[in-house]
Amino acid sequence: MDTGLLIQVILSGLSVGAIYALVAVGFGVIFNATGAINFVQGEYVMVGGLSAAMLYEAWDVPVLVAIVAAVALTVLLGVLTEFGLLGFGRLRTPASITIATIAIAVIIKGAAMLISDRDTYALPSVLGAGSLQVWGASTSRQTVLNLLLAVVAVVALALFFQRTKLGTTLRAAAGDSETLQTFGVSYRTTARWAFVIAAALGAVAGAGLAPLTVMSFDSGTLLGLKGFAAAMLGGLGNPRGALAGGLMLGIAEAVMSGYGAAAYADVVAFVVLLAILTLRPTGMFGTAQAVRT
Amino acid sequence: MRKKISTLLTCSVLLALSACGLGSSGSDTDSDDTIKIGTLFSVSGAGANLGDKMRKGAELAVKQVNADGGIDGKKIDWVFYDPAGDTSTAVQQTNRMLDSDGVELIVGGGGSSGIALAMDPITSGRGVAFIATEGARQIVEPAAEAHPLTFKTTFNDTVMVERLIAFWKAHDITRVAFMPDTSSFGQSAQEELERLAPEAGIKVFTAAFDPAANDLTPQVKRLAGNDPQAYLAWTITPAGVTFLKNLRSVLGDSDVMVMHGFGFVDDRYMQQAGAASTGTILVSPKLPVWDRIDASDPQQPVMEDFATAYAEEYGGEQPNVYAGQAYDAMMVAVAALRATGGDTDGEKIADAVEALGTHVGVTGAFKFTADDHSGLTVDDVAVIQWDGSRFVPVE
Amino acid sequence: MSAGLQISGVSKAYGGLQVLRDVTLRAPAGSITAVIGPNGAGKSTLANVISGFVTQDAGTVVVNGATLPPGRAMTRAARRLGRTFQNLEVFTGMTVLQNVAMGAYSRQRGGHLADLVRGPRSRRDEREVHEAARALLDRFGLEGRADSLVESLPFGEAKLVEMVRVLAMEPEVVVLDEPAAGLPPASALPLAQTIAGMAADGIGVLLIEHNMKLVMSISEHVVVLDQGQVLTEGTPTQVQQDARVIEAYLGPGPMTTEELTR
Amino acid sequence: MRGRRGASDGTRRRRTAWELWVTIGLLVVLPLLAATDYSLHIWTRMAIFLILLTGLNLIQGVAGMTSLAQAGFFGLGAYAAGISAVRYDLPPLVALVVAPVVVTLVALLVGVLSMRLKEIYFTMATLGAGFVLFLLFGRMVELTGGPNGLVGIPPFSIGGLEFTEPIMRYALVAVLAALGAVVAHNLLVSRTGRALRAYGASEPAALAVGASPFRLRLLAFGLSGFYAGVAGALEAFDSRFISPSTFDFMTAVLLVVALVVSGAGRMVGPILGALLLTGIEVFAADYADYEPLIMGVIFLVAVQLFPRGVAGELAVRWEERRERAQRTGEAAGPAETAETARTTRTTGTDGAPAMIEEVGR
Repeated sequence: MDTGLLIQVILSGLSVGAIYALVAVGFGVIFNATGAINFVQGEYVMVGGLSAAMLYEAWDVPVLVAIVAAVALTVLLGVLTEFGLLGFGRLRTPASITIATIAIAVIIKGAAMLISDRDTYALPSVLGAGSLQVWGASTSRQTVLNLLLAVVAVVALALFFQRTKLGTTLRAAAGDSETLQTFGVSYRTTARWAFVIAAALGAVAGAGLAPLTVMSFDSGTLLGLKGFAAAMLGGLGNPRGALAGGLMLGIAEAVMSGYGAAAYADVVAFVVLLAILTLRPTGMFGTAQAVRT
Repeated sequence: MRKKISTLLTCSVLLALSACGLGSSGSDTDSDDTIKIGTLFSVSGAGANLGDKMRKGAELAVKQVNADGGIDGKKIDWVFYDPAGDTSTAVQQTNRMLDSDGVELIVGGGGSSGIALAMDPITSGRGVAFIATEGARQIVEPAAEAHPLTFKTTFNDTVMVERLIAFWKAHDITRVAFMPDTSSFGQSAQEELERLAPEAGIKVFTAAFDPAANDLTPQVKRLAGNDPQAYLAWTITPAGVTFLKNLRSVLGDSDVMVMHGFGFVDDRYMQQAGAASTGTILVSPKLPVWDRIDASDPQQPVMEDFATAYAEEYGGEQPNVYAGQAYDAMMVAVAALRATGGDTDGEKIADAVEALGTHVGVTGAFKFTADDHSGLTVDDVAVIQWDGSRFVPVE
Repeated sequence: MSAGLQISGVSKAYGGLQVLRDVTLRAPAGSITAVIGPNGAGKSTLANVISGFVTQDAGTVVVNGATLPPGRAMTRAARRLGRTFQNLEVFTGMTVLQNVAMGAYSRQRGGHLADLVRGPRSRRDEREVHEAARALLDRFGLEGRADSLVESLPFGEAKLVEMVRVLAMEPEVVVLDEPAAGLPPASALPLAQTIAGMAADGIGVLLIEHNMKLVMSISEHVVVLDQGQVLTEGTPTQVQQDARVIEAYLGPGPMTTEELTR
Repeated sequence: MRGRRGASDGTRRRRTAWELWVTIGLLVVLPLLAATDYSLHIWTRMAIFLILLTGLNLIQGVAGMTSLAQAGFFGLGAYAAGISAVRYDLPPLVALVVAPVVVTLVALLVGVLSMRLKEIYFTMATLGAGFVLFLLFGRMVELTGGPNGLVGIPPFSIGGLEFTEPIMRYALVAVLAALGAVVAHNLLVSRTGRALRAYGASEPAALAVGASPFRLRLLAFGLSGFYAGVAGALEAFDSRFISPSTFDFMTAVLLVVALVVSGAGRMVGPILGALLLTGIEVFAADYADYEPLIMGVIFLVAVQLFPRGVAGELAVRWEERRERAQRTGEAAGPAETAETARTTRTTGTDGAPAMIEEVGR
């Protein structure tokens, strides 16, 4: 067996998986707060990566500044998303919110297409372009940073959910406005915070993804869906599960690319989604009740 | 209140629908002073970038022709729709152009082979000429028997692959790693390459990839196990940038040949891959290196005029191959229309196209015949290289 | 084996919490048996075990001699066991008539695919069910409401619809989970009449109820649950005088009329 | 006595029947309004959407479970019919039968695997199934023609009669769409439809009366697949070319959103949804660059304005007015009624059979 290929497959899986994990965590945060699936999550990644790259490439903004600005912009978009969904007080069920998120995702994507004039934009890594050699395989330095970001995000969120008042409320809420009222917190407030966190996570994922490839208005949608599959794999709403799910999905795809029928690599995510829902719908680390009684 | 809104909405939808059907029963088909040409390119959706370039190419041609006084005094009335990469939308829009908008001739097949293939039966069924700008050879083959009214101004993958094989032979390359994307663009090339390469004694190792993939190192590493002398990617998507970066990362400094198909001939892509793109070899029309080829080439002035006019029209932007193909398609249509004296009858146009002799366009010298509705040959393909700042011809 | 409901040795624990402990009781056909007890005594869990919404850890539920499969709620209708719910459970978005017709669901034998073509059999079946439902509505004075959406009804009437739906099942045993909950005092009398009417029709009624006045006025037999166990049982008079019952409900001290009637 | 009963018994059913007649009426009248080749093409497309949405309405509107697999099933039907005709030379009529059978079987399989999931999880399982199908259309090149699409599908024909004229193509689709609407209507007014609705309203009560949610929902999902299969086969024979792009995630989403906006659970929802989809398609074509933006804004506004759908909102107003008229002078005031509504578990409170509102509960 070719160990070089094996290591390469694992590295590739971790590289892509770190991004999936960040997206998956974002899905979980919104799910916990509203009970809905936020289809805008993938577009946050796109906006984060694309706007950072556009700032850098078209306006010569320094990389780090561009990333910070991109995160800020995406967070603003997160707040706007929350307003677009709940600001009119008419959408009350997770299903209707979920459907409205799709409409917002389409709007954001359509606007990004016009603003970027359909062009692709690249962002260099803050760590430079070099690659790391590991036992006959190689990966970019950005991969290490992305893994680090994913782990830090998950740990920080786990602490946030357990240690802070807002975090406990967010976790306990799980979309139940009655519970929230007993906490003396409004549904809107928790939802807004959830969208701020989710958008920030998405933007970070985008800024981490951009140096690995190039960004366009179309970079987010499929990534969002795969990130969702990762979230389901780990257990929707569980940050540690999202990390594990993301990395495992990344590795599963890489294994398919490296050893199986490479053309079918992108089917893996959705087969995994179907399989996990069938076999263990709460995900591997999930606690939510997914099956009817 | 809300009831009123909903009633209003329902009524307006109904009205709008019946109006679009009623108001345009082929009414403005035959206006004497214009010729209606219809075009579909996907300027939104996954291939939007490409579609936009094609639209610009076609638009430039229309503007130039109309500025020059049109075709025998008739201006081109250009109808454009965006099928967003979806064939069934494209079918609906094609019907709309032909039945409702009074379009007499169609140029441009949506920017993807699937769409052009879907449009062809409709245009053929109405006896309308169709000049496609998409790659798959099934769009026009077999020409005489099945597609008498349909042409395309793109290279057949066969032509490209033949040129590649000749190039590899000249450089003693017998083992090639091939990475097509899973789109129709990649798949068509894969079929051709896997058909023609073995006959030429070249061994091809294939690993496909999803156009939305963000990391191709497993495929590269896997193919590296076969010790190929050249790596060839076939895609039009940004994943090609990832391919270049990953290849450089996995292979280090080894001096294998890194190649891309004509879909990736784009300055921006090359620049965005950074150092990883330097030295990349591509098969392409001559357009990207128009200023580096022999001035005696009849194509040279045509390309120069086009590149200059395009940059002027679109704020300094350099035209890519796709813009060139769309421009050529429109110009072939115009040349044929001039030959028929503005008659848009499908068969007359088809005859005129076949009788054009050599039409020197920006992406090649087209020689359409009754049996060849692609018109381009291996002679029109150039092998070019990205030298780190621009494309240059490879000797 | 006698007709009616027989529960033997039913136990249920959630985690470490023993909610029901070896509960045995009978609700014979044609009479009203009440289950009372303070909050948390396990009354609702008992109703859920009987109707199959909760799977017991041990013990059996027997209707007319047939043991019911534990934890399978949808098998109960075929055994002619019906129930109502503490929180009103009606089919919103459907008319009162349709709500009641749903009660006859398990008595309709036509195949689902036959419904797609609405053959003569399917139509006849539907007509019979609707006629029966209509007759029931007439009987309970709801005929004017037949085509109203159920959620547009006043609460008391909606509760009655739920009860009529259960009757449309042609049940032999009925479990009523807090039927008086949320009703204004004025509705207590018609409710009592309705429940008494069920028993008079030969149905075995198990009445789980907080309202002491209601329980004491119509029950023939009262079972007192406390902390998951049967504390005592007997006629309403016996139970009312039992010191343990008074203690379980109120702690030491005399029971006031006010407490009893709530 | 008898007469009064008959009259009021019919009210509800007649109201649903009225919605059915609107659907069939529009199918007949629309081509008369505008019978150019192009408008017939548009109406044909509308009728195909109608079949898709009628099927989707059974699982999403009536059973209250949002399915994102409808586009994938649509594609499976189209490919099953196309492949039968192109690769196996089966007569189109046979292909038209094969397609829905294949799709129904696949839908039943997916349903068996996912039917016990809670709504939102079920929706995501259907998303997975739809996406896997979509990707397979593009990857199984030998069979499907891959991303380039499947060429050479013959026109529909019975015996020697070829359906090539636009009016005949429309007639074929319209007749099947009308038939589909009738079957859906039958289901809705029968005990099966009643039980499916009941599940959306109160799961415990439905269980208590003995309705099997698993079997009923599986039936609804299988039927939605059957409708998608018919629609797919018709699409294949109408376009005579199919490629994966038609059956992508966006199509799945559009179908769901169109149904929600127009009125999930109502008989008249699918036809409104189909008109909306074709209307937007025709309207947006004139604004190439802004099409996605326009689409998104329209849907967001529509979802916010009509969370119960246009038909749902209309029905609510209608019921309220009727109730008010009926209730005048009666003892029970509206306040108490509202109280009832709050106590019941619906979130849609004021009277719509707003299945979609209940989905997440």
